[in-house]
Amino acid sequence: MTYKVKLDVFEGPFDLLVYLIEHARMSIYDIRVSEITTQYLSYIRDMKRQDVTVAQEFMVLAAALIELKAKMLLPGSEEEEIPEGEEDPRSELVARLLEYKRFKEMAEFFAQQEEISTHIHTKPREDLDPYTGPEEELLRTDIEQFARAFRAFLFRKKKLEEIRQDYERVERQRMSIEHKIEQIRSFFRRKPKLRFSELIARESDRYDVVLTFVSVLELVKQAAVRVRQPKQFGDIEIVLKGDRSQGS
Amino acid sequence: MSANQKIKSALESLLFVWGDPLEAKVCAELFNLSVPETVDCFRELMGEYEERESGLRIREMDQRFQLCTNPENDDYIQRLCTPIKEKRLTQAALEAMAIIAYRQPVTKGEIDSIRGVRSDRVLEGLIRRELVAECGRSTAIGRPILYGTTPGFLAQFGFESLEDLPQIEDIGTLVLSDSYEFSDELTAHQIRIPLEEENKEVAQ
Amino acid sequence: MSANQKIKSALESLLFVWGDPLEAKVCAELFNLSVPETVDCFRELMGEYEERESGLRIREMDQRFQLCTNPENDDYIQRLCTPIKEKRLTQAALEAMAIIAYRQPVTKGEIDSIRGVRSDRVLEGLIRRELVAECGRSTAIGRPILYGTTPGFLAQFGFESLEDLPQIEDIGTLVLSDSYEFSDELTAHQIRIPLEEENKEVAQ
Repeated sequence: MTYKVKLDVFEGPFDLLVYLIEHARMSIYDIRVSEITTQYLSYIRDMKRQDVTVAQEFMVLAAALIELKAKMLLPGSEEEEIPEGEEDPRSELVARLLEYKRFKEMAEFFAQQEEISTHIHTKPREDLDPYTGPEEELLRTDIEQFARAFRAFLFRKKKLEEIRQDYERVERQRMSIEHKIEQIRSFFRRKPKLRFSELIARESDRYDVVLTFVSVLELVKQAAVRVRQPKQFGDIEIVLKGDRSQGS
Repeated sequence: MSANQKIKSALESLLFVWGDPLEAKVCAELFNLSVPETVDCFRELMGEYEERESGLRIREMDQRFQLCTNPENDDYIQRLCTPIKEKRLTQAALEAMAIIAYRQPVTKGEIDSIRGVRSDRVLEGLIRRELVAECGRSTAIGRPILYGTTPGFLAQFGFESLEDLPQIEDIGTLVLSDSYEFSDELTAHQIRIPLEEENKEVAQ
Repeated sequence: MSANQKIKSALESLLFVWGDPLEAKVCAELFNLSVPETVDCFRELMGEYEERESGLRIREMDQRFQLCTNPENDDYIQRLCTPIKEKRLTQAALEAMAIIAYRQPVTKGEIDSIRGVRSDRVLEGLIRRELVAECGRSTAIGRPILYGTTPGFLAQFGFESLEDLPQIEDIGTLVLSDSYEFSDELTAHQIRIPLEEENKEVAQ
């Protein structure tokens, strides 16, 4: 099987063709037209079999490939256009594929650039009203103006809703066990013995409490601390063990 | 870069994104520091801003810190804003008023996100003029304050009741349906998760 | 404080208040400076931020400047709050974006022909997100619309100006010489519909 890929991953016929050529370890400058045409056509047959609507563009390139294959089989048959031995009938296709490939690579570069910019945050504009004077005066105006302001707001809301499709939320990161362990170790720097209750902030939610507990268990597993619970349901005492753990 | 510098750099970023006063306690947790250590970092940073006569300042209130501009530059800000004054911003109060009237009860966060600009002052003004008043707390995280119109609002615009508000097409689908959720997602660059700060306000 | 320092301090305040990219030209007017002088001030400031490894950064795009966070502190920001970011572009959109960036001003037909697929939807999306805008009409038959990049494009991809785009080796020769003619030819029998459509647009 030469191409076991999801059918919709290709952005177009060139994308597919470049993939097939690279996958067959062919040089783009020396395409084995017959072989690649066979693969291309069988890919399209697969699309049809899976009821994927084959876009017109894919068919157009299929036709172009078949034509090219025919030309390759009949060298010098169209002497006027392709003087024998001088121009390779494949050169046009090669040029187009190269051009496409170049932009595809640029697209990857753009994706990297975009990724970098997701780590940069900006801020909304400050409230400029203190600098622009008391527009509250306007509130003395009539209902028409009021309705107009509201229409402007509706318009903006529609626009925002359009934009919303293009936004995603970067999730707030919850604290990890690693981070919590680090925090517990930093508490130990101040004193060698801690109570569990000291490790959880007063307003901790259930997540924090569980996370802290699991982190303590992890420290026990690492033999970094010793724990003791003098009373049933009482507070847990955690004691730092020796110097071994200090270093890390 | 030393650990201390790294923390100060991170604090600057946090202040910038957060916008509102940021509790030292919240930051202390993020950096595994004690609260006094964190406060020290903030104060160092504060001193550095003043020393280099930066256009930005950090102000402290009750172990909360906030990034703001150096008041000495107010004139320039004023001049920068003058051209927009005529163009757009005179609409601000009306816009906020309309949003509150049609979407009440509504949070400040929603108003901000719909207008795309912070609306603190505008809202203050509307409250001062008794056109708008607090009318409860949202059940959403952080329990933000909800605002609504007052009887004064009706009087001012000559409405007998809220049903008198002019109907605007699509208002049902646009305004009443997904309203809260929508604005929650929409603050373009930054959404804050209210931590304890706002809860404390509730407790007060 | 020297005049230069005073201006830089004021610029910091302006950047902070404004939030969005701020045009050097607008600031130049405020300070009675030439645009190049103002740009220099911004760049000095920019250098100072980097030098002291501040948590804030100034980014430049096409003689506009914007205050933003140092990307190194992103982790802390995400632990503090949940910023909202624009969704990444799809591969198709990125391809079209690259073509427009390098070959602007460019018609839809040209984009289609390089990609080998129609790009209407993709182009619409890029326009809606204000990464691409119409920038005139080609003199070719049917006077098709020409598209180019916007300042928003520079911001989203972190370029200072279009000159900042990396060279694609040989792109000039490859694109402008024989392949151009050729691609036109292929367009002809490959994509007939766009021709009709372009005529229609003209007729409107």
